[in-house]
Amino acid sequence: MATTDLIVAGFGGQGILFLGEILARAAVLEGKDVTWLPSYGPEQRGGTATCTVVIGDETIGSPVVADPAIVIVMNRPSLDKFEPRVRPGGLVIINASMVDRSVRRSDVRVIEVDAMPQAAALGDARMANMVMLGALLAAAPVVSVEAVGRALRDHFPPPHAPQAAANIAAVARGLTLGLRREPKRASSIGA
Amino acid sequence: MATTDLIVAGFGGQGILFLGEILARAAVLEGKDVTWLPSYGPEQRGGTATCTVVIGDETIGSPVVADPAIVIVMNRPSLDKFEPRVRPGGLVIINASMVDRSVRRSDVRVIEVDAMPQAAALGDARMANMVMLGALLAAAPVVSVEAVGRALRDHFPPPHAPQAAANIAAVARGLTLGLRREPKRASSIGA
Amino acid sequence: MSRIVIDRELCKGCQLCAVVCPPGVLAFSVTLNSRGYHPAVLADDARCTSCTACALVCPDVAITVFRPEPAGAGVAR
Amino acid sequence: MSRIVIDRELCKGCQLCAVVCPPGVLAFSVTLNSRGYHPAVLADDARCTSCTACALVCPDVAITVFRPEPAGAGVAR
Amino acid sequence: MTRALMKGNEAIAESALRAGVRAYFGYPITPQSELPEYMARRLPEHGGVFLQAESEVAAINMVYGAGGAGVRAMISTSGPGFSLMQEGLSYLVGAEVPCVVVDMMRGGPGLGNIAPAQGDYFQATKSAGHGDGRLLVLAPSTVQEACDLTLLAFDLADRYRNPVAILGDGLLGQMMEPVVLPDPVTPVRDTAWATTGAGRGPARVITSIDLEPEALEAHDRHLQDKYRCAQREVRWESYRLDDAGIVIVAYGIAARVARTAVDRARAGGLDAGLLRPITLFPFPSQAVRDAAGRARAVLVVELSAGQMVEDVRLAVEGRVPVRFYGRCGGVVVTPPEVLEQIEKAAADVGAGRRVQAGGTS
Amino acid sequence: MTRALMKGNEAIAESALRAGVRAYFGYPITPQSELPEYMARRLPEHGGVFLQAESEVAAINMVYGAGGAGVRAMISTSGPGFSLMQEGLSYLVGAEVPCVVVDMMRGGPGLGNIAPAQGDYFQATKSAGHGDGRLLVLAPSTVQEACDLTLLAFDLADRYRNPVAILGDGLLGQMMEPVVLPDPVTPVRDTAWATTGAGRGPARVITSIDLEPEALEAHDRHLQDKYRCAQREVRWESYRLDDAGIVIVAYGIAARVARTAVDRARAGGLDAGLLRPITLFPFPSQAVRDAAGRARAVLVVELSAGQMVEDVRLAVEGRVPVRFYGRCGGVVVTPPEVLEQIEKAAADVGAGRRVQAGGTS
Amino acid sequence: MKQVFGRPPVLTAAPTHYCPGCTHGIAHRLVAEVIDELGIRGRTIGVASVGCSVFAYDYLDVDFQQAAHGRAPAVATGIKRVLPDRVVFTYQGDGDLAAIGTAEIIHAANRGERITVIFINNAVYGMTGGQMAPTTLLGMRTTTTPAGRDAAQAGYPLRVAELLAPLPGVAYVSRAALSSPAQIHKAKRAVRRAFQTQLDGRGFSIVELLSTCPVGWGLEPIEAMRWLETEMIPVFPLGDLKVPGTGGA
Amino acid sequence: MKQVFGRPPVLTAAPTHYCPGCTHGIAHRLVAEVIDELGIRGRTIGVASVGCSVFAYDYLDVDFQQAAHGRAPAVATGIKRVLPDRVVFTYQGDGDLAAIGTAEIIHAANRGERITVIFINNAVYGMTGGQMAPTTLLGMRTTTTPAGRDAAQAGYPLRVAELLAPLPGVAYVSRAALSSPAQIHKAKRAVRRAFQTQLDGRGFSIVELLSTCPVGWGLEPIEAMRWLETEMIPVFPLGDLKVPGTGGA
Ligand SMILES: Cc1ncc(C[n+]2csc(CCOP(=O)(O)OP(=O)(O)O)c2C)c(N)n1
Ligand SMILES: Cc1ncc(C[n+]2csc(CCOP(=O)(O)OP(=O)(O)O)c2C)c(N)n1
Ligand code: SF4
Ligand code: SF4
Ligand code: SF4
Ligand code: SF4
Ligand code: SF4
Ligand code: SF4
Ligand SMILES: [Mg+2]
Ligand SMILES: [Mg+2]
Repeated sequence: MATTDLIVAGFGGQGILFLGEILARAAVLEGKDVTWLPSYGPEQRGGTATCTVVIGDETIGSPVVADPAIVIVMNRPSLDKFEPRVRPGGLVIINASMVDRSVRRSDVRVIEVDAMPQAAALGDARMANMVMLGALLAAAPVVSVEAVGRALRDHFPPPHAPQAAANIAAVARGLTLGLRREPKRASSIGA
Repeated sequence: MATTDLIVAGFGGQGILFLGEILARAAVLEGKDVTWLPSYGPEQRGGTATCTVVIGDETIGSPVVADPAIVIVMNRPSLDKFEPRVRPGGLVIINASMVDRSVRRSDVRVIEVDAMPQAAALGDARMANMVMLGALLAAAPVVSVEAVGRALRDHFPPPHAPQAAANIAAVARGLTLGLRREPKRASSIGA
Repeated sequence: MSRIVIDRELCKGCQLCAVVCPPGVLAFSVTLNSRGYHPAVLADDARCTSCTACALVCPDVAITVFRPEPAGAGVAR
Repeated sequence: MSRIVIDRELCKGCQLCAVVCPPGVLAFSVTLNSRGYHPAVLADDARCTSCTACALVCPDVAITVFRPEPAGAGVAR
Repeated sequence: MTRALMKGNEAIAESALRAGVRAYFGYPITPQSELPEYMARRLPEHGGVFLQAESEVAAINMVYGAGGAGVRAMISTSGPGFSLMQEGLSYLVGAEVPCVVVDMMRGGPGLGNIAPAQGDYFQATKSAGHGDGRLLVLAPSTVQEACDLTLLAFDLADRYRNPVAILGDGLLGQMMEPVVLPDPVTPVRDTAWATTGAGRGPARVITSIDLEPEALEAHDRHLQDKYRCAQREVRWESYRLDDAGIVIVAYGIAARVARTAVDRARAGGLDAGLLRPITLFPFPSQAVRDAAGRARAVLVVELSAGQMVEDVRLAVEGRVPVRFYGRCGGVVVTPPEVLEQIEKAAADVGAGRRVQAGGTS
Repeated sequence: MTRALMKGNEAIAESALRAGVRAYFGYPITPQSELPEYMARRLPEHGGVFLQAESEVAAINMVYGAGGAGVRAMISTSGPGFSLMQEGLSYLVGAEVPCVVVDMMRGGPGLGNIAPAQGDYFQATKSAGHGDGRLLVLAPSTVQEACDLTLLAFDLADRYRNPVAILGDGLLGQMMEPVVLPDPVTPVRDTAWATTGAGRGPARVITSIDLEPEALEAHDRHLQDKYRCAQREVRWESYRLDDAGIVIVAYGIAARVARTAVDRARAGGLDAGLLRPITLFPFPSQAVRDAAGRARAVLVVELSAGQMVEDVRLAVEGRVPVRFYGRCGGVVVTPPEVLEQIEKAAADVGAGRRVQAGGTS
Repeated sequence: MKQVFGRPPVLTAAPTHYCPGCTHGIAHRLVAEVIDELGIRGRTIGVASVGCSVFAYDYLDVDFQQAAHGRAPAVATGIKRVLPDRVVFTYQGDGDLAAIGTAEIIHAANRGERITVIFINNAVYGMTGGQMAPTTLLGMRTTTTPAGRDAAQAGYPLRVAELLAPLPGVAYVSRAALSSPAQIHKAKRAVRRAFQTQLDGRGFSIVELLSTCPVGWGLEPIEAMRWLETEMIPVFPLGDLKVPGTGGA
Repeated sequence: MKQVFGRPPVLTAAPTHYCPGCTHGIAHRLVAEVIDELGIRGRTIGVASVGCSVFAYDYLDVDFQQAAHGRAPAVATGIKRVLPDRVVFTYQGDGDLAAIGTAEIIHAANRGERITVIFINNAVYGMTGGQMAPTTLLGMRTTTTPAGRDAAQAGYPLRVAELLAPLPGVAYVSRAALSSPAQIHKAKRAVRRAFQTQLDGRGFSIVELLSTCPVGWGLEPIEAMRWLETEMIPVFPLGDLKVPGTGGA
């Protein structure tokens, strides 16, 4: 299908919405249709944050996704919540730094990335979200790496160029990790 | 028909609503059904006051009357307004003290009562409304004179007995005048 | 021409003018105006001082007040 | 038993207690509690005076303060 | 049984007293001010609270407080004030606080005028403010019925823990009719939910917030279940309906005018009849459907530009033509006008079986 | 054409700026606060007025003042605030003051929650507060459409001298999508009626009171005539409707979910289609009737306990069964749920002609 | 003879609908005169409230908006904000301003809206038939305080001028009485100064005019005037409470 | 060892939903302690408002009603009038009390309702994301005053305690700050005195508690405390503004 839907989930403060937004901006740059939907409200404070992104070549119908093709989980509660919802054959990308169990289903592809030390190594553990984004691009090229780069540079215009560069480096690191790592289980392909 | 509908109309301050209320109370005393409907609102101040009373042996439908069987008009504007609305064969009772013309229609009965001097002679020109009520009872006994008397006595309980008496006297005067005076035109009977 | 002119139709017969008139020259018509009020009338023009007190309190702004021109004023114009 | 007890799960790591503690004996855990905060810990029980300042400012009422009984008090009871 | 001659507004007030109302809050507005004025005189004598609030907004929230504290509480108003109460009503519904709300409708929109109208039908019957809540809505057409429905309103409010509206109009409020006042009752009420100070028991909470969508949905479904249950409270009156080919549907004062028109139509040999909804929510849809099923046409008469007619159309579902006749802005329909509409309807759909002229059933 | 990625709330604000809005008044409430916040940053730059009022009641009356003074004025809110504006809206309608009102619906009743819902449909479409007035109501389902309808809303408000509501939900307000923003317009407006200081001319009056029932009735009829005229503004979108045996009717965000469900149903060989009302008042009754005429069943999907379904039933008039599926309290329907409802409908009324599986039209 | 007193041009020829002796008419005249004297007729916009003065626009020949009950200050804010060079005033009763409109008047004042408020304090709700207002005196009988206003049940007379004067946005606050030629003279000065305050861009200005409601009070007009002087003025002291240039923030 | 400080019984065990460092938690504790100390738990009814403290009923173990935004004083009036021997208090934020609820607080105060108001002034709308409140300081940036509050556009910080204190129905008004152990001690005394005023049947009582909203202010909790002390207290002076027995009608 020409539409990919994914959910990013984690703690507030882990950059969940930002991950989704960069993805969405990259999709816009590629001329795609996209919807970006935050969980908003009380959960924002301290609790869980989730973000749903749907990217498509044509007009997107539902921005609400019950059974995502892809989930990116940044912490354990998010894995517990979203693992059961992934579509069979879908993809689960796990921030292993904050998740102390592995996936139980066998009908989904799984990628685990120890994103926080990786990001910390690049200067800021909070860029773990970008590492995860890179890993996503490796496993499911929903947008091009170039578009993500442009989106980050647009978001951090020249005075903030170093931040753009740092984030891009984090994405690149994730990409490398993702490409290196064969999905752990893959009972079916496609997302 | 077992239902009589009438409209009383005049200036604010002429006791329009009170006339209607005594009539309604008399009807209640006689076990009849009755509706009493004031014009309310801005007209109250200085302007026109009207009151619609419907008396019936059975449940009354509309308390709103477009084509009354009887109208009691206390001033000229009220005659102008209500003369055309009286049902053919209906009754128009005119306070001649305040109305300087006579009725133009020929298909209604008309009684003219110079109520104000009559009431003044009884001690208070403001009792003209009761004189008119008496005249009504003479021409169309919608309730009994006794019931009207009781209604007035109920309304002015013992400490105010003199007022009750004065009002009853005014009703009696109107009754006498009404009985003496043959309706001026009567192309048909019944109200 | 009298010193004050009362608009008979605007007047509501509230009598406020009468109580504030220093010389007490205002009275009330026995007849009603078209709206059912007994309008105020100037009972004694001679004693009116054109003080405007009546006009100031009249809620219906029914009173116009005139004052004789100072002697010779007519010529100056 | 230490002079103050901090409820690790109630604490949100706001650090208000630490700044008001006169002897400055409060510190923060490097590990997170289940709600993702670094809770306060009593670093030096010996210097705590049981003054309750920390407890008074704690928005989460996470601190219980104890004071040694005056000598002999235990007997009196 | 002694009959008193009373104004609709006062009769409602007196009946509320007899129903055991303990608190009245309100803000003056024509054409219902006799109601609070009556309460101001009488309620304190009965040991109740009368308070003129600073606004309708404050008043409805005082009702929330008093109702939530477990007493029978009441408020009355007219159009503009009713609009201002919408948020409060939504809270009352959401928190399931019973109360009685009287709206004596007047001409609108905006400041409009103070003459009788029925233009608040939608607002009263379709939604209690925002969200999915509803009021139960009763529409008296005589002063006697205003008394009776006031008692019923308090009972329904308790039974469903939901605000109940009495939807009248300025005319009903201002007119006098003989009434047999109800005997005072000492209501037996379950107020185990009310916040009366916890004593030694667990604390109670009156609230309408639930951040968890699933939980709020469950609550909303619970409310809808109540409304479904309330279907059993449906009331209406039939008048000369059995053999009616032209069915008039009208409520409140319009229905009384229509009743007289029906008599006149019958006298003229036309087979008109009247169905008068007494509960507007729940609406007597089945009764309307049944009557329409036997008729050639339905004629809805309202003092509005056409509001209840939608509920009638929903009930009739196209089985027979539904005609509408309305006056608005405070103009009241009269019997001859309605008669004319009956005649027109008869002319359009065929006069049907000739009924025997004259005689009131 | 550059596409910007924007939140619905911000896109509406930016479009309003481009539509020439000169005054925004509002009071914070989730889930629409981005809209006033955007206005606070941008409107003054455009020489317009941003004012955070002391309440929604004050805000809507400021809109009355500014709108009545002849400028494009706007307000936004969510459920509880919308309830508080009902009296003001009735005045705006009565005095014929144009303005645009945004309601980003959330879970109710009462304080409810801040999750997306569609429970204010009745309140928005059936009556502008008390009396017989109406809002024109537009329901965008994408951020792009939110932009486009914002422009339209200002135009319709001017054309009909009536408040126009944009009825969205928290989800639409909070989500981002790419949008092509409209070019700024300099509206050509006839404001000869506005109170701008009379100059040497005769004084003008903005009012909604008329004590004379006949005169107020004439005014009400004038309003109703406008609403009849406004029928020409009816808008809806059809999606795979031509050969649809199961017609889903849904608006706003529910319609988008339904659209995906339709694709899935088609992929599964079911002949589902979608009719999405864009104007909720006037409602596209004829379009619904036509679509229903060709269908075996109609399925209404809403984020409420069932409100628009009444307008659908009024349109369908019993020709085919009208089914309802709603979630409420802030729970949002999902494509699989709607698909399940389509399947159930198909099972009940017969699967009909098998359509070719797959492919998006 | 020279005319020394007559109807100001801004006052229309229409007879008012007010009860005999009601001082709304006097207040109207003062406003009309000030608008004439300041030469601002063509750029003044009035805001009528809900109360007996709802039809103020029939009597004052300037542009007018009729506001919902209590909301005149919000409506005036809306107008003044988009037309800052116009003169905007509200004309409000005490039910309107001091009860349902409390939030609106306080916040318009606190924002220092450059509007002028003519506040008619007649201690009662006139239009709806004489119910208690926030300004009703203690012990005073009204249709909703049949035994007289009892502070324990219904609170105290609200002194609006005193409430608003301390707010920094407020530039001019004065209270006057429409009870005698001399007081009316002072009232006129206050009204003029209030409008002048607005013209000078100084901030919010309000004049509270103690007024009669003979019908609501159940008194003859002359008695009502006297009652105003003897009963109301002691509770609502007269004079300027704040003048521009003092006590701002 | 003897416990000298611990959670009062009226405070439930539930962890609050407040942001780290938010002083709502301190205010809750003070109220809980006072209810415990006065022994009125079983006959106290709280009224929660709309703001971050909407769930006060989860933390204070007494009967509670949750009121519509700004209407807590009206709700409390409704309760107190029908249950005069219960202790009724509201707990309101500054958006709730000083903006949308202005009319309700003024009239409850003016009527001398025998209720106690705990008023949390944190200079901002916390719950909705940091918009301007009537109490926002001049120059302070909020999401709706992105360039800082400008008096010419958005008016002045509203001093609620000063506004209410002169009203005769008001018996006790105090302002305290939740900014240090010493100030919190004083705040506790004020809260206790407010409840005592109600128990004594003296009239309306209110305590304005200057509070922090670290998240709305964009400051760390410690910085927020400091900002409260250095910036807010000068604008909102602390202390008793009125005590029972003074200045009544
Ligand atoms: C929302 C609303 N509530 C109530 C009313 C009814 N009402 C009309 S005028 C009025 C009070 C008028 O009193 P006041 O403001 O003192 O003016 P006055 O007539 O005394 O000059 C009221 C309550 C209304 N029109 N709208
Ligand atoms: C009628 C209405 N308008 C607006 C809102 C949205 N709202 C919720 S809380 C709030 C303000 C809260 O601020 P405050 O009272 O200062 O409390 P805080 O969160 O700062 O403690 C607002 C405007 C609402 N719920 N209801
Ligand atoms: S102008 Fe003065 S003296 Fe003349 S009538 Fe009037 S008040 Fe009396
Ligand atoms: S004051 Fe005016 S209205 Fe009153 S009586 Fe005198 S002239 Fe007439
Ligand atoms: S009790 Fe006093 S000394 Fe001990 S930790 Fe707390 S603040 Fe520090
Ligand atoms: S004040 Fe309380 S919540 Fe904050 S860090 Fe200290 S113990 Fe934890
Ligand atoms: S009711 Fe009172 S305020 Fe209204 S016009 Fe009559 S006297 Fe004047
Ligand atoms: S937003 Fe502000 S007031 Fe609300 S909980 Fe957080 S810090 Fe406290
Ligand atoms: Mg008044
Ligand atoms: Mg706050």
